[in-house]
Amino acid sequence: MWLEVVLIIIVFLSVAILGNSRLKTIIQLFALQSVVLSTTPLLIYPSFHAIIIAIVIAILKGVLMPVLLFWAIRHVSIRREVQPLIGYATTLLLGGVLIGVAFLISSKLDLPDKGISNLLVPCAFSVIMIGFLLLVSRFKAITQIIGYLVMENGIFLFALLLLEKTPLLVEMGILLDIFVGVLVMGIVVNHINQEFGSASTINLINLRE
Amino acid sequence: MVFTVYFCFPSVFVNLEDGLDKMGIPVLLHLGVVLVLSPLLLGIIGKTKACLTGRIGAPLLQPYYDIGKLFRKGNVYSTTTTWIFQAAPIVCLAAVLVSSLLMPLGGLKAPIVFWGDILLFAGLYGLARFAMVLAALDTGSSFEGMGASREATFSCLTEVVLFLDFIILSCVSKKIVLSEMVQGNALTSWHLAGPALILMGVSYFLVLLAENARIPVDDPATHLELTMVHEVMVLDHSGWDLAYILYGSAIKLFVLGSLLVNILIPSYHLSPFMQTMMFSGGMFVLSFGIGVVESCMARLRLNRIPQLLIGAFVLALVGVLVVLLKGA
Amino acid sequence: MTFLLYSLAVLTGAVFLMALTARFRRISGNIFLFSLVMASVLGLFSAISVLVSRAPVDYHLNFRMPLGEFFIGLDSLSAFFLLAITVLFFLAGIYGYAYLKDDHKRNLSVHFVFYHLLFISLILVVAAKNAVVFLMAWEMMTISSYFLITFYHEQKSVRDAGYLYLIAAHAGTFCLWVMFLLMGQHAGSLNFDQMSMSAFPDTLTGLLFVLGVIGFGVKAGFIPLHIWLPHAHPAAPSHVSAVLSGVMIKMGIYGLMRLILIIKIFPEWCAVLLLLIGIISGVGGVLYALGQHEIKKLLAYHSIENIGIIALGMGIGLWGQLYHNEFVALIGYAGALLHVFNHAIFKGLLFLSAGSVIRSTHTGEIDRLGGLLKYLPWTGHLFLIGAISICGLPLFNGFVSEWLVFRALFEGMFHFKMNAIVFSGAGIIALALIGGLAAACFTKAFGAIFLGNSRSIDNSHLKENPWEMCAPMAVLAGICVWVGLFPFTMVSFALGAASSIYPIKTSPIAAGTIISPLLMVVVVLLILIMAIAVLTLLKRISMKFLAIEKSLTWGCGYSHPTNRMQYTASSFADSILRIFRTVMGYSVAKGSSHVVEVCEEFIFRPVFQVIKFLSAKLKIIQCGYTQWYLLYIFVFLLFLLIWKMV
Amino acid sequence: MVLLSTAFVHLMTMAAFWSGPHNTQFNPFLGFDALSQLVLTITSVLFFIIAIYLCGFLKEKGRSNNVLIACLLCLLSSMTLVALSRHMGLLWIAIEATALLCAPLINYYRTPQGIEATWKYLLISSLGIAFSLLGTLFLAVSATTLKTVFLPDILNNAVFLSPSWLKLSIIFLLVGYGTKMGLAPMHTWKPDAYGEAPGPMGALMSGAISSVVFLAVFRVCQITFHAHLQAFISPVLILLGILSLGLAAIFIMNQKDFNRMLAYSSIEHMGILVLGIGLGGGAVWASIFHLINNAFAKGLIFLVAGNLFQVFHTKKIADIQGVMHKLPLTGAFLIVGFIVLSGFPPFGIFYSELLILKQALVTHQYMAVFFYCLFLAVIFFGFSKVILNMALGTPSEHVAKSTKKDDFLMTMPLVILTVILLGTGVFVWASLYHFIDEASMLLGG
Repeated sequence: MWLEVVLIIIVFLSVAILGNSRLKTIIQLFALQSVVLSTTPLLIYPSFHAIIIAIVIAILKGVLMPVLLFWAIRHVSIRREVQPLIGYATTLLLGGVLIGVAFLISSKLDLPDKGISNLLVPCAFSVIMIGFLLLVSRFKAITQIIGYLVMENGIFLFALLLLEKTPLLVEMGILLDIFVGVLVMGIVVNHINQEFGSASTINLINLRE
Repeated sequence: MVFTVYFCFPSVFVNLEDGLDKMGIPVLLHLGVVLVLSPLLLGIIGKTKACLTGRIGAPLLQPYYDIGKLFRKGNVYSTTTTWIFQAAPIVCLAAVLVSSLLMPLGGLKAPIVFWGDILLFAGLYGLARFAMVLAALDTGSSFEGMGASREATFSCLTEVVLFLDFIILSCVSKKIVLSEMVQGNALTSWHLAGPALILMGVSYFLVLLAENARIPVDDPATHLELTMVHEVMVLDHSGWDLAYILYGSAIKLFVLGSLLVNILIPSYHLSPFMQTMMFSGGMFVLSFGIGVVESCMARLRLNRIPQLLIGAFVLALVGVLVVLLKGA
Repeated sequence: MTFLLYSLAVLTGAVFLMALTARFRRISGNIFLFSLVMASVLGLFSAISVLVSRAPVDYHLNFRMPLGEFFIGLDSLSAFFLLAITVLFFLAGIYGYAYLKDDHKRNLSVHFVFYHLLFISLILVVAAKNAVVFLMAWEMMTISSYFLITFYHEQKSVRDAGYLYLIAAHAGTFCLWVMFLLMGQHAGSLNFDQMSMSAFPDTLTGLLFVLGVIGFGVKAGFIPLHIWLPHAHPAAPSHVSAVLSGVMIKMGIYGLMRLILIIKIFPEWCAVLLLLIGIISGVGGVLYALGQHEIKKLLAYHSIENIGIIALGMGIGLWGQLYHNEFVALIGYAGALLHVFNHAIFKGLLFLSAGSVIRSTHTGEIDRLGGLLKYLPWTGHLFLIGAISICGLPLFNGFVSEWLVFRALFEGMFHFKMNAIVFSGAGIIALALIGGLAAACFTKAFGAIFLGNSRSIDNSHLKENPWEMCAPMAVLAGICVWVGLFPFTMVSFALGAASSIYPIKTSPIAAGTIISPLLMVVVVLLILIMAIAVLTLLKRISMKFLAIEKSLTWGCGYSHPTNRMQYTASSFADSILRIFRTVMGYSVAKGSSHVVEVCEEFIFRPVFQVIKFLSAKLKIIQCGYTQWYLLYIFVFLLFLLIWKMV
Repeated sequence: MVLLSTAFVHLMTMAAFWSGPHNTQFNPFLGFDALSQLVLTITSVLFFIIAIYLCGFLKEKGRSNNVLIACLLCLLSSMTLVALSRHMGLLWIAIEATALLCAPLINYYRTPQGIEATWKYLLISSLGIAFSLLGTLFLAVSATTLKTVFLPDILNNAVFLSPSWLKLSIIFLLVGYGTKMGLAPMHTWKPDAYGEAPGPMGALMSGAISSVVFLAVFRVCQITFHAHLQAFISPVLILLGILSLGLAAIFIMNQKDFNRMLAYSSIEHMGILVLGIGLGGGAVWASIFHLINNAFAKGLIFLVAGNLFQVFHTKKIADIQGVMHKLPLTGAFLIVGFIVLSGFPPFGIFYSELLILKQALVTHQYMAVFFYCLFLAVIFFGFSKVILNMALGTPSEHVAKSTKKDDFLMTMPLVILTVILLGTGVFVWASLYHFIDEASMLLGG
């Protein structure tokens, strides 16, 4: 029951991120989402293992990432997503559609064990898709990174399915992935800023054909 | 040379040998007849034209006199020319002469008969033409080049028509042997494929005129080089060369004409003597006919001549189709 | 067979040696000549030994390859082609060595290496008994000949010609891949022998035949697949063009014959197709040739014409095979094969002599030349021999093979049903027309280049090329005369090869009925020669008593004739071109009768335009926006999910 | 020097592996079978050659290359890890590591275009990595009964995996690893990355890393094969292959930038690879054979590109002409690379293309046959036009003035590669032959 509430909250937060335009708010929302996310392991398998994971996630995604991102936007001094590729209303609409698709697909799949709420898979799917939508529909490098991170959250939701089955490896994978990915992207954002004067990837269209 | 043949194909060499000594006499005889008689046709043509235009005209043997006169004259060679200029008349005359060996003259059977000799027949004329055109180009005169170009152009067409006629004949008599085709079972073939043979005869007659540079294709008597086809090619030849050329064209007319006569007058079933009689009569009629045509027609404009030949082509084509319908 | 292996070994060794000694011209040149002589003699031995004793020989290399095995061998058919290859490569090689000797700024040994590679690959093509080996040799042939063609690659025109050749050849190869793989799949093995064992269903044979005609036809230069040919031949150095046009394009013919040998039964329309191709290529080739005024381009078009004649022979032969009429089949194939050999000889001769003209005068434009016979006597007379031969006039070899083809067509008219008669009749007419036009074309070429006076350039300083160049031409001319006057050896060889295509025992009677008329032809020709001799003699004697004067050509009353007033090749050809303009659909431009290629203009260029256009339009895919790129991935993912999961 | 020595040591260890049996298991996580050994060999040999080349390449620049060399070494280790890993998760981690380590290589010149290319590369490939991670997770989900994703275990009881999850995971893994491998339509990073990376790095990426990623795709197919799902996956693979071929055809036609054209050609060859394993049967053999030849050929031609850039200082095809005149050796190798890549004998690609076509005909995939031939022909049109125009002709004068000549260190690797290519050409020697047999057995080839 609690789990389902949490899942709904997560999805809602990602939709909120999708609808928002001020980078600061977006980052805050993301931090919130990560923190909420970090509670899920406890709700599924309350165990020592789960606690550790929860803490790690909370620190990494809820604290470090936002700090890094704040640092980045201060560095490149941008406040809001100026003109997205797709308008906000449209984006939200698309988000709704994608959530529908997610539920459709996941209805085809049967959960390995019935212990977990059957809301988990569809929610994970929808979070991933929304993250992807962010990735596609925004021009600012920062927003794209956040989109990517949202996707990671969704993937993490999936990983919960395997929490007590498969060894630590998978989570390691996720952490590593997020960590290095964001790090490198931050560096590149710097470069982009120096070379192009703004951290907007709209200028990055010299390479064609 | 003999040795080479031996080396190449000993078995063949044997029948080559006896072939040679068997055919020696007839060959000479045949050549003799052709050489003697051929200029006469020109004479007859000239006489006919004269009579039709109400003149007395030159004597019947005038061509002999002309050629003889030329044989007594010396040569003038352009400094531009090479040996090809001198060789061409010889090749031309020789080729035409040899081609006559494949052609039966009435009772006088062809001394050399073999399967597929029509191809050689055509080939020899091609050789003669090739030589003459080269000779014309050898002089470097623009007029002769013009003549050569025209000759080449028309000969392409005439050759095609000639082969179409051959196709008709060979379809009628299931052979590709000249003397069989023109004489063999001509009578039966008239029953079988009369219309086709008539069409063939007409088209062949046109070819005959074109090949021998008669009106309406070409006017041997014209004096304006620009309008000449055949004559302009030999402007620079003189003396023996010119004699050879004239003689060659006379023989050409004779041989090609005899083909037509052989077909149109089916006489294979008669005695050789009668055959010869009918043949010579036919030749006379033919030359008379040519004379008539020449005197009652004017020369066509050059750009009309292809149309004439293509007309002949169409006639022959229709002939072929008729034969095919009958044959199949 | 061992001889053949030795010659291959010699060539391969020479290739490596020359690659190593590339720096030292003299050494590599000597290696080239030596290995060339060795290899050709050995190859000649093996070819003749197989042709005389009609026993095929095989050779397996015990060596595993992913598909098929390394399996080569010689039967009469391959041996016949091998004969042409070795003879021409030998002579053209020597000529080429002398031709390039003075060219000091290029590295010749590279050229020689590719020449040998082409030699090797040609030998392998005809010797291959396995589809994979065949295809390998085929591709190597393409690439090595490309580098031979682009010898003068500084000029853009040469590069473009080479490029056109390369892509045409390679595109054709795909058809061959599919064809051979289908055959192998059906026969269960890629060895030609097993293939010929198995029987193919009717539908498949038709498909295979079409694929073969396209794939091999590109190489052979059937119209309308010929577009590369008239560009490539002029671009190459002359000895290379001689080899290309003499033997390389014949590999297409060889492939088709091999195909016919393997799949014996075809639907009837295949024969029709072949005859039609023959007619179109023959007439079209010679008509286009008439319109050309660059000598090597003219010769290139004549290659197309002769390929057409060969296709006619093959077509009627195939027809005979389908109607189980051994006799017609035999004559048709024999005619085609003999014409392959003859064309290799006289076209080689013509290209070599054209090369020596170009080497002396530095131009191939017919309308600028003239009167060269006095200055280049050897070249001129040898060219004349080649010209008479290619026109199929008696006394030379062209006549013999065309005689055979003609005869096959006539026989076909007697033995076959209605439609066959129609087509063979059409073939006869086409062949007659080809003969006339070819004669016109070569009188034009020879007359304009060697006779009369020079039109533009100054002849006075010209001198004959070195004997190393004249000797090979002389040998080729000798072969022309030999085959023309004593055709029996070559005809019997051709008959042997033909009977290996259509596996029947050539009965001596059949052979006799084919040979003996030729014998009579020879007799007539001997008489002709005698007559010529007699007439010449008479004239000579008379000349003793009669006066001979020299003077200028009579200008028909025109007072100041100049050399530039001579009748040019363009004007010579013009009157014919005007007649056929509508037929061929090519446009005769005003002034000079310059001919525009129909197929090139209206078939291939548009295709390329379409490809270019599409690729240009579709380049929008890579628009530069990362968002789009990500979207592609996502859409593809969704597509897969919906396709596979739902 | 460090680089060179390490590469050498690695090579030696490789040789040591060869002495041993063909499939060994060090511990649950590490081990190799025939294919991975093959891939490992390719990688290390290529890396060694490129190391030699780099010695010549880097001494031109005045800058310190410590970062670069460190990256290269890490890259080598991660590639080795991919080849050796017997655990899908570990495989994924290793591939991700390679993906990230490529970034500095692409951004070598630090030009704006370089950064742009790097950004795009990172974004797209991290998406691919995310998908492949998801795929791995799904695989684990489907394998809940096993509670592990060790490759051997999965292969042995692939039949008991829950099909729907397995299918889902296969799709995600294909898309994910396909992105890394550069199959259309996930290829979009490739031309930018290869176009901006310097020659040797391009050689490394398109030769070694692509092969390694192919190994990952091969593993996926292996699982499907053992789960008897070929019918499910082969259409997808064929579609991917044909799409890649077509895309390469579109973009190689009158392409203006040399390195980008090479990138598209690499897309083409990746397409041929997946087409081969999609068709199955004899084509698997062909794919593996193609893998070997393609790796070395790509190495060769990218190194040539590096040489050209050093002399001509441009990648624009229009400005490069007459290489044969200017740099005879490099020009010759340019031609060689062209001959190899466009599938002429006596080189191996001729064979693999022929074999794949054969298999396509055997399995009656006539549509595939048609497009395969068409696209190969069009690709050849574009490819030959570009390369031949570069190789032949006469160089422009400002280039002709520059005094750069063929450098020994930068041509010797080309020689080695050519020798290897001839060795693995049409005349495959028996041991390699059996080895490839064994490898293709893994997919029932």
